[in-house]
Amino acid sequence: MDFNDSPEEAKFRAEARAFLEKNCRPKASEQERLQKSLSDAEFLKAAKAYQKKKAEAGFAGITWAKEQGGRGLSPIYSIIFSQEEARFDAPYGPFTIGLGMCVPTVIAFADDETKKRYVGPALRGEEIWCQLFSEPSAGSDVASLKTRAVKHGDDWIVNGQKVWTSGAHYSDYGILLTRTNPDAAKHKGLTMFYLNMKSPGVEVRPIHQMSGGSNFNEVYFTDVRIPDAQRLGEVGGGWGVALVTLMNERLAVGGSLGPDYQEIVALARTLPSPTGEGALLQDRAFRQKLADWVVRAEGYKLAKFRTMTALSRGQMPGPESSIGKVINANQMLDIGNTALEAMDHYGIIDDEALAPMEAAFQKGYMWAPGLRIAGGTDEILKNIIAERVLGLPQDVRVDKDVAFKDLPSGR
Amino acid sequence: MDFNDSPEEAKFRAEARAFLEKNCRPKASEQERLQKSLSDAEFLKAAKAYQKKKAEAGFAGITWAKEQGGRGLSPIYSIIFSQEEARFDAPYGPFTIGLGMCVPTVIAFADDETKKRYVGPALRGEEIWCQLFSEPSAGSDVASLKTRAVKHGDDWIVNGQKVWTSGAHYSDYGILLTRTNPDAAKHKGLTMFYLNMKSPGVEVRPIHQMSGGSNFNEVYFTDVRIPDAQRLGEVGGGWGVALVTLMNERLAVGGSLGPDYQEIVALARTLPSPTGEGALLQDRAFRQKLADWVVRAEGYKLAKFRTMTALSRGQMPGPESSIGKVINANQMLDIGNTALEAMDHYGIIDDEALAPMEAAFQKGYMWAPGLRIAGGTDEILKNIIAERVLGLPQDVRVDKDVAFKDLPSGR
Amino acid sequence: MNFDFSDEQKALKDEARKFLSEKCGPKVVRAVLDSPERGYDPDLWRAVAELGWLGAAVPEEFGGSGLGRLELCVLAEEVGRAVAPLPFSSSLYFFAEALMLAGSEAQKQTLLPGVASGAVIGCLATSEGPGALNAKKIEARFDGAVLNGAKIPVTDGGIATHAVVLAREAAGLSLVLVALDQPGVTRETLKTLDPTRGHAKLSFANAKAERLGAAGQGWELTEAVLDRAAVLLAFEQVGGSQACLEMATDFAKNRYAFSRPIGSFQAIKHKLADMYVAIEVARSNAYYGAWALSTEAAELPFAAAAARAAASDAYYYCAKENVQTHGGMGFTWEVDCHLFYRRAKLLAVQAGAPAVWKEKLVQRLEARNAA
Amino acid sequence: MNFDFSDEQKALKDEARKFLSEKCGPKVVRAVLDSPERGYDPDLWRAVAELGWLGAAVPEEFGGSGLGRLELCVLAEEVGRAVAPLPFSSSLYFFAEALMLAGSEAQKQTLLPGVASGAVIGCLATSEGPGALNAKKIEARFDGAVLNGAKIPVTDGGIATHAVVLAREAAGLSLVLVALDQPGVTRETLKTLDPTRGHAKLSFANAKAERLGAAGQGWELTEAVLDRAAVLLAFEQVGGSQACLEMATDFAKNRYAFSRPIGSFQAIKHKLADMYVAIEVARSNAYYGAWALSTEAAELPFAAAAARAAASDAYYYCAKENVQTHGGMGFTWEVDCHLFYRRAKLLAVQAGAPAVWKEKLVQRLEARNAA
Repeated sequence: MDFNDSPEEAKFRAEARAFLEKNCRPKASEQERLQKSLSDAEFLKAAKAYQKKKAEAGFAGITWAKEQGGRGLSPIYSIIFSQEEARFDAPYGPFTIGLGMCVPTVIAFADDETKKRYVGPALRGEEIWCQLFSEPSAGSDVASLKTRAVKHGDDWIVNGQKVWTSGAHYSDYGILLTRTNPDAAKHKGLTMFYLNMKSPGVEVRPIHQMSGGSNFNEVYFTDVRIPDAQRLGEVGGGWGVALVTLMNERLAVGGSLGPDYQEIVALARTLPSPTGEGALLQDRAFRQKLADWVVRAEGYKLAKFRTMTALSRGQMPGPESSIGKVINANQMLDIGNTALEAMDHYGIIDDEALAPMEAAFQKGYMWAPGLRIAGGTDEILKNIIAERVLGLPQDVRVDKDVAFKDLPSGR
Repeated sequence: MDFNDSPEEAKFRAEARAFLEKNCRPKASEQERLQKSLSDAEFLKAAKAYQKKKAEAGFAGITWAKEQGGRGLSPIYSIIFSQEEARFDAPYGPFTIGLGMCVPTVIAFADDETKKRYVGPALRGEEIWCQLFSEPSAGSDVASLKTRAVKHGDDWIVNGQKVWTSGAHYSDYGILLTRTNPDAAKHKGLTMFYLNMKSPGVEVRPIHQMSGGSNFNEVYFTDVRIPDAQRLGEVGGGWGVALVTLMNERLAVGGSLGPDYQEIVALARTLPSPTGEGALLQDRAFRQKLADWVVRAEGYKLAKFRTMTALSRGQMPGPESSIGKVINANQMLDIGNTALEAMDHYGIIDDEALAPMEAAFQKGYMWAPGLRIAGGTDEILKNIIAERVLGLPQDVRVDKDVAFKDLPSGR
Repeated sequence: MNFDFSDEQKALKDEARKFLSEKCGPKVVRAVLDSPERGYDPDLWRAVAELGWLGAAVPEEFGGSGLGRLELCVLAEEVGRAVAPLPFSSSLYFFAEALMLAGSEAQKQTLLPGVASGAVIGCLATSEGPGALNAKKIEARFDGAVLNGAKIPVTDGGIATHAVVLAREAAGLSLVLVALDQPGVTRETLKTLDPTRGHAKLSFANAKAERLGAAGQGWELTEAVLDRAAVLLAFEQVGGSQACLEMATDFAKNRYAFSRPIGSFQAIKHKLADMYVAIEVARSNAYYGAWALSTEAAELPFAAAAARAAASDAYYYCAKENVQTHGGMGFTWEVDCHLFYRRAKLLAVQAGAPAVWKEKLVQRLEARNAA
Repeated sequence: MNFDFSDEQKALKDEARKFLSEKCGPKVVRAVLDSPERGYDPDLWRAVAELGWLGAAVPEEFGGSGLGRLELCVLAEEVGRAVAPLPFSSSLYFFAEALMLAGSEAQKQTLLPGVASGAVIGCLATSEGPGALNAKKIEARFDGAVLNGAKIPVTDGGIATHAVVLAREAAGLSLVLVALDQPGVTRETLKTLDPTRGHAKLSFANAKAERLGAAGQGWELTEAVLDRAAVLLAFEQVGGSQACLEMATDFAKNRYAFSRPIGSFQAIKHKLADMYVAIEVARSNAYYGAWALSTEAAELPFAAAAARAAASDAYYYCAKENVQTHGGMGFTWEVDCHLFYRRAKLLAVQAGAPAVWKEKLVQRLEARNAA
């Protein structure tokens, strides 16, 4: 056992690091604030320029086939690049969904001409893609979506609403899952398209989150025309297409996105204990909780190393990294909540200038509930572990072999 | 607000206490060990004598109608008697199920002649009753029971097996739920009987629990003849009869039956803390857990006071005491486990002479898992709270309107 | 056994709920949420004053209705359920209780009638920085006439007319009474997790002040006030928890996934059942606190700590799982889940965080066992 | 990245599983459970000795196969999965590790070949009463030649041929080596929660003994031995946890309630998913411990504490919820759930309870952060 790269991996990592040092600023909270201070337009411009360099240097589409402009390498190499990229202040955000989920779906289902037209520009960051699946009444149960597409000559007319679309406001194209046959069973009446987000009738509105910010959008479709040529997969075959897209999502999520145990250790050195005797870090009750956080955070990090090992050995990775999101979202909430309560009355202050560590824990407290929901709720993820990993039987399904229009849909 | 009895209640409590002081030994662990040391036969003899005195003094069937030999008082009075009885070393155990569940069912469904024959002797402790519902493949889902009763002339011939029957080995009579029509839907093919436990073909075997002891029995039925006159309710109406019996069960369970927070406080004074600094009781991590135990134990005790208040006011009590079993079983397990771990390696010793507090925590550790299951698992009790208290919809039922014999039954 | 509120008290509770559901719906709460500088809703404040709520626990001789603490408890539960944008707790549980506990006849005569009428809005100012309140670390100074120092955060400090301040003087810690509309006092509004309740930093530069209670008794008095407030806060927390459970239950019955109400899935059922259990534990402990508070029983310190610990944990659990039950919608600004999620945290940390009260509970258990 | 066992090590694991499923089924375990005085299964012990398991981590020069610690880890996982009634941990993780860590050339030459052949069964004797091990409280005394005092409990103390004992002498605490078949040693069998592993109280009256390692180094050596044992015990605990999950999953697929497999109910699904998460966290931390142990890495103390804390919690959770998943049947003597439930507690408390290891983990985190 060791944590070393193979010679090839080490060589690749060195190349990646060289590229990043040349093209990115080092990560630093000061830099990040500067970054934040960029206008959306400026940030997007910088991001596109960065993505272009990545493509030129062969660090975009690392696992994609060469004929798609990729590098045809095993997934371990894109993980290595991401590890290195994470150590820099690299603006890769706007492309993760498009290149991670949407374009691979286009590659899998579109004809060569379409691929020639779209894959290159996406890879070079010239065009950004978003994913249009979820709806207000179709969250955990995406297949119950209602956005209607009706055939009209060689076009389809789309009406409906999507939600939780990241980057819709700056995306050029999107892949869109629609219902084309309400008389068919739920999963059988769906069809997938791609469309130009600037098409007439497409309206993007930001979602105001409970945490204050707006990282997602609602997208409204009013008589939007989509040529049948922009269909991905068969009419009524949309669910199969969507599964290909969603398969990639599960890999994407799971990283810890807020303060973790090292941050609260730093805080606990500066806060008094609840008894007033010594620092919080010396409080035995805190220390026992801390130990549990350490064990889970390290456990998840190490589980990812096990996954990487399988990939590095050219083997099929186990399901161990599926534990990530269930652990991280709840741990971030627990740590944020514990930190707030340790600050006592002062913990209610949500001001970067006044609250310890730039109010990172207050932000975590307000953001973590979203993490428990985004990309599959805790409950859905546990169902997935139980059914796909442990092989337990599905829950009773009442929506099989019933025409969608006849299914109860509630509120 | 106060915790006082009404004048009538106070008078009754005084009478009860006077009776108990005259007829029972005070509770004391020494006495209890003495009690334990009685042979089953001696204990049963003492218990029957005690029950006879209770009946003569009017403290048996306190809530039962006068014509049944009861006293026709509100439930608050039987709670008051139980409170007082709990302060003594009173051998009421063998009668709780019979008088609490079985005989009330007989009273509700049998003809006057039958009642005249059985109610009095049961009330006076001359005859003991047990309840025969659960089966190896019918636990949480009692209605899926398989014990078969086939009509034969004026008799029914019963074959099958029951489990988890308390007191079957010393019971004189039992109420027995059987399947009389496998072609009917699950809940519609059941019929209830009462029978003499000494009938030919009835065999009682003790169940060996994982905790070592045997508090329950298996009961086997081989061609047992039961006259149709001993049927309770209609043929096929057994489920309705059983619900009347089970309604009473929910009230019975819920009391804490093992070491609670005061016991572990006593232990924690004598044990060192995990750091070796001072006593466990001074360990902040322990103290925070202790606070949670105190809050839950007091909360449940006080919830029962709220229930008593409603009864005392002649009102319908709320569902608040339904929280009892979910809280108590898990708390007993958590306290037992915490105590064992605090003893460190020594905690594995399960010897009354060597382990602290006569190994009460070791016993709790082995017994609590049973409490989480007996009288409704945690999962079933939470379903009941969700459906009956909060009014959430039932889970999907696949066993409605299907002939029982056609239902899948698995292992 | 008479361990419940009386029919009259329950009737008062029903009236309060009816009134608040009409006059203090989400629109009213969000009006303050969206313009935090307001700090509270003055019209609603006047209205509850007219209903006599503010004087419920104030003796008639001081302009109150003299109803009593149990009545204040049932009102507190409804105020909590409505997430009311009012300085109700600051003015009544903290300020008025401190006055009634330690105030001189003159101080009570001067201020309690105003509290009851709503003209006086009081608050308690103890915290000076991050971490549990610590007698050793209080730096605000009182010289017998004027107060110097700063308190942060002070809930409702931006709108209060008066504050009871924990400060140090020669004799040790004392409580002092300060009128806030004077040159020696500056207020900075604070950005907090619960903008539906105003918060400020109060700075005192030779601010005129007078002692409340005996010199050097400030810490003991603060503890006694916090015990009383803890019981009343617990009722607000139980009310908020109950509202979360009802909101989640209603949603679970009507929201469908996989063509079934999500409330028919055990994961949601058991989540809501766990909320119910937590609430009943908290409610029962709160009732015990109410009994102890209303009878001035020796059990008050123990009962208050138990009520507070149970209610803080219950509200946090119910608020976060209410968001979770609502899924993506629950994470949006438009859905009301976050109003409770924000208030739950304010109520958990003001007057001492759960860990502090759990430690107090164990100390008081030890004292009780020793007695 | 090469953070997993090699194909050879995985093959050894498969062989071990196959062997134990044949030779160490429930019947074998229950044979010891039902007659605890036996303490272990001698035939099985001889068999695993012949397979070379006992010498896996013993250098060839001392009669071992010299395979290494990683091989011992995979064997430990299978021994744990099988709830094997063997003094495997006592003789290898504690006794042999102590010898290899602190033993003189002569001591190793004398005893390690016997350990590898199974002729020597060693154990570690530290505890003298209830509560976490405490250097200040050790009363067993060693005068350079003979040992006096008592140790309780000693896992496998009834069947061991030798013990490493923590005792006090002039220079402070030392580890001493004692042959147990001598007049100065008396053994009393103890009734414990896990009768599938023998336990005894060992009393020493002028028992002949010799020092293991330097005088006064006993506490430091014990800590070092416990760190090594912690990693190996973690693998036993992971194996036991995994067996509980598989047992519960199999039951949940085949047991019906309400005419559905109980595994189709979310309450059971999520319970089993939680077991899976706990196990993967424990397994990943155990692997890290294995790496640190096999490479003598400086991270060993941190990794051992993390592995131990994760594995103890995971096994307890999996063992108790396996009983719960089985319902009433799970509470019967005949069903095997309680074999794991009992073993889980033994493995959690021997060599230090979870709270002790969590405190160690935080101390070692602080040390790592300071470095």
